[in-house]
Amino acid sequence: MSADTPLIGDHTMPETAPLTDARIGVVTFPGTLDDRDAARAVRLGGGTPVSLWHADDSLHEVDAVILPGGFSYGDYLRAGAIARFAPVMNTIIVEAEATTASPLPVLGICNGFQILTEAHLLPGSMIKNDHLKFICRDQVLRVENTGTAWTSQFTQDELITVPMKNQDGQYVVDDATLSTLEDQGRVVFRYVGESPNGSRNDIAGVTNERGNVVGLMPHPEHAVEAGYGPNDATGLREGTDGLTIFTSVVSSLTGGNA
Amino acid sequence: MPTILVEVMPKPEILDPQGKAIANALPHRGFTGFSGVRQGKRFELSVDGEVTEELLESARTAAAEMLSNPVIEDVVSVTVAEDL
Amino acid sequence: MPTILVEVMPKPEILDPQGKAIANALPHRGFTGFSGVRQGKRFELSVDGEVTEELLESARTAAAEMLSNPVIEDVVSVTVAEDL
Amino acid sequence: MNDFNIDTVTNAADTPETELPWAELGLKQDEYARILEILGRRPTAAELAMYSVMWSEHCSYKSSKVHLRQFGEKVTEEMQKDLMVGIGENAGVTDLGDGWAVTFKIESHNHPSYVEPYQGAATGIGGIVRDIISMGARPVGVMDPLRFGDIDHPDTQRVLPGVVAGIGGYGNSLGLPNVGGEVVFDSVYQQNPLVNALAVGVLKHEDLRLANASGVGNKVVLFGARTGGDGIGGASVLASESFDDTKPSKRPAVQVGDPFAEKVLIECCLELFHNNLVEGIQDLGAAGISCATSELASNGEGGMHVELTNVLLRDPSLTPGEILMSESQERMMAVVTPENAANFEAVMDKWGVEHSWLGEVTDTGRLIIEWDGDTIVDVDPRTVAHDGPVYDRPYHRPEWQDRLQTDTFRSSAAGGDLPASAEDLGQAVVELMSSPNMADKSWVTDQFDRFVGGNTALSQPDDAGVIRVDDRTGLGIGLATDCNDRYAYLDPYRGAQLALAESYRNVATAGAVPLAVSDCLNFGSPEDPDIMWQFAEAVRGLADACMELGIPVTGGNVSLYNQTAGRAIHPTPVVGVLGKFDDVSRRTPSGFQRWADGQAIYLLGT
Ligand SMILES: Nc1ncnc2c1ncn2[C@@H]1O[C@H](COP(=O)(O)OP(=O)(O)O)[C@@H](O)[C@H]1O
Repeated sequence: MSADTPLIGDHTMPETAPLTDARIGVVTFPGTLDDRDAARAVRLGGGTPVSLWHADDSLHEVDAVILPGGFSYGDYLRAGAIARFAPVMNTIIVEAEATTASPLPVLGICNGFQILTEAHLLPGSMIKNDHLKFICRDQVLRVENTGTAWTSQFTQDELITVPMKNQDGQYVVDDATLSTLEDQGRVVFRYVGESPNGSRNDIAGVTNERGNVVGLMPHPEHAVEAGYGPNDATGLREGTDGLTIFTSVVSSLTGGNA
Repeated sequence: MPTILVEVMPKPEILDPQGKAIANALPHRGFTGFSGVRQGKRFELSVDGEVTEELLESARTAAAEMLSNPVIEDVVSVTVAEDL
Repeated sequence: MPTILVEVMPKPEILDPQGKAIANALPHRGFTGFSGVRQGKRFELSVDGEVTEELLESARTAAAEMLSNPVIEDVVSVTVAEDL
Repeated sequence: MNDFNIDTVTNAADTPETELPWAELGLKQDEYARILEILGRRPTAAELAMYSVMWSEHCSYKSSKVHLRQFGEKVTEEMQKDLMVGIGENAGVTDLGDGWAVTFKIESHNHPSYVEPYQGAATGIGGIVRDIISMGARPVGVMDPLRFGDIDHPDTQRVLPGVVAGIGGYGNSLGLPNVGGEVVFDSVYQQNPLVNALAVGVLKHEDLRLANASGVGNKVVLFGARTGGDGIGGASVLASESFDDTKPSKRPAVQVGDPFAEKVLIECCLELFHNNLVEGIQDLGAAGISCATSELASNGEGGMHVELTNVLLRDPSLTPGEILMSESQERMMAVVTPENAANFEAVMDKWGVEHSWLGEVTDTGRLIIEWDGDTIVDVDPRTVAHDGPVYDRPYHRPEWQDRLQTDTFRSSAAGGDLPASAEDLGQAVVELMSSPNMADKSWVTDQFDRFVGGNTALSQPDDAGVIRVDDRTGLGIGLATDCNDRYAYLDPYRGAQLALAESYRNVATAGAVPLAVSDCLNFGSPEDPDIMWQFAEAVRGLADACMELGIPVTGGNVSLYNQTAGRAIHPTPVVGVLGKFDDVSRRTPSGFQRWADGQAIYLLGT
């Protein structure tokens, strides 16, 4: 399988006709790294990636938004702290919190998750890994909530393997919120096996109350193409478990017809 | 040039992995007598003119909204230091 | 519990990318009036008993040798705060 | 504006008797005499600053040049058929086919990493990545061949964590997958760790950019980070341009990297290339503006006129000479046509990158630098950039070389007691496998992002890194770096060849066709004839082997003076080989795969 995401030049507008009417925005902040990867994953998942620029407050009528990984503004103050104030975030916050029947689905991956917590769209926060190091490894996760737009095609408690790579990945949250998250089934992904970073209750990803905003630390967009993903049971770098995130949202947006 | 100092610390109930690592390392280097360490941040905001009450208020707001994350951190102090 | 505060800042002549990023971001949020920002560290060393001169000296040494990187940072102050 | 006295060209002509601190700036007596001869007067303080940094070993390759020429001479036409840009530019460029090209290079940041491990290693990555950008390429990967003292030596324990964190901290923040490297421990590297960094980038043929200032009337622009006092600590004699007072100057001994600024610089440069907005471009590394202006000018129309007060400063107390020498990171210099200036500024604004217009390209054959209207530099840029001193330093085979070669393990006491039983052999294997040099390196490599970009087909623990270049076709590259310093110590000629052979094999066994070589030659002091012999032999060996294998050296780096208190490192010619895949999905991993149950095993070769 191949996807058309050139390394050079303008990847912002797809050259091909949209595959579906699922238009998914991928935001680029200064310092964002995984925007091309996320756009590729959207395309492989059957959607149409639309590049969104941090300084532009318009979402260009996308149906969902991904805040990809990276080190926005160097993560210098705190991971995601400065990006959270970008003009595009103001609009995303409004749309994600809209009281309409279907508020904007938003996925934050790694730095994107950190931005969502800084923006208070998701509870808790991320601090340095307990071992204080950057860690890059294949990570097994359990999908514990299949009710979100981003996880609808997983089966409950499915185990998936995706890469994880971060320095500030330790999820912290106060006791009361933690019980709420657990009670309401809002832990979407949980680390399986030895904790990679000391996160409370091994939480790898959570959702908001309405289930439209999801954040997770590991990188599903790096597990969408055989040959370039994590190792899994089928072979070296063959893992494509992350793809289901992207097919899920496309399917949700197109009424299950993708 | 006057400077406004903003000091931010991790909330007491939040884990502080950096502070913990330092606390563990201190005795190995012969520094005993400290029962715990916490690591926070210190910001120096330099001001070209005079530090008006308005500017100080603006620094307080910046400290609360941007320089700290209220979920995990407390702003310990916002003060003026004339002599830096 | 008495606490020894150690404050560390990047040396003035050294590039401070963190401070720079913050300084650039502040005006976008309407925080004007600050001509520069530098970001340093603040450590709280807690002491179980009394802060003896000896312990303070030990804190000073730890500040110089462990809590700061003398190549790029200065220890700005080592003080006792009784009331934290 | 400043409290130093400006030493103008007029002033220099009027005050020939003024003593200049040329020795403190590292110039030799005869080198200084040569500068006087070139200029026909004493240099100004600013000119002295430029010559001293540009004629340093690091920038001028004065001790190594006579040997490195072999890389350009021992070549066949066949070897050069894919070569688009050879040695001499910031990095060599090789055709990959399909309109794609690839550029790669290794550099050392050894000493800075010893002084301040984190920042030294970080800025090492930053520097090599800017070399790649300046060719018009998108950086797509890094590698890091590292060498440290004994694993349990305090020096190693101080240096290693910082170096590894620095490489990760900078490279990870740039979004460049780390696809390989080396971690070697040997006591010879105590106090002289080797931190080499390789970067690779890809470009479309039409995006190729060179470091030359062509087009009279085109504008010269400096962009990226502001200029600070970085890297001129040793040259603080320049703090007063008149050299007549002893004003203490606060100049940082080390540089701090800003990976965020560099990431933005990458994207911003790619947008400039894509929109065809720059005529020539040069990164600022060692020797900063001195290097960029003199190289751009001498590679182009031959002249440039610059107003130095236009440089945006981080530290307003810098003197003109210091500004010219500053090694502040994350800066680039470009040549832009007047018609493109507005569009250029729009790209800068979009990415939030600061820039300042410094001057323009002329055809005078002179590099003229002014300070607030007064001329402080008036030189032929070639004399600064290209006509530096060249030394054919004496060298001879060390008298101890024979003894070294006959001192074999078998002739030692331990050598008489070789493991004989199956049990002893088993024990020996375990011992070998658990030695730090053989053991699993994931404790290092797990601190590096190998996934970013989504194009990494192989990285650790494989023998070569493999990166896809084109999503549509699977066109890609394989890369490896290798060197066994102990072989090189025993026989530098063969050792360098073995380094190449190993790297070549690693790329070939991954399934790529080897195309090009980049090397990082780490040695002791060239002023020691024994060491100079090691260097000469290693270069000769590498050049001969490249001929034999039919692949050219497209660039590299020389790091000399890796010695402390008379104790030199082993000669360490690190060799990187780059190969091409028509389709990276055909890559072959190394080692027996747990998924390959039931496959047959063959042993090839002798
Ligand atoms: N400093 C490093 N940075 C990145 N990768 C490294 C580094 N050191 C070793 N590696 C990678 O780890 C793997 C194992 O290294 P090593 O044990 O040296 O292998 P070998 O002995 O087969 O060359 C290789 O894929 C190598 O590229």
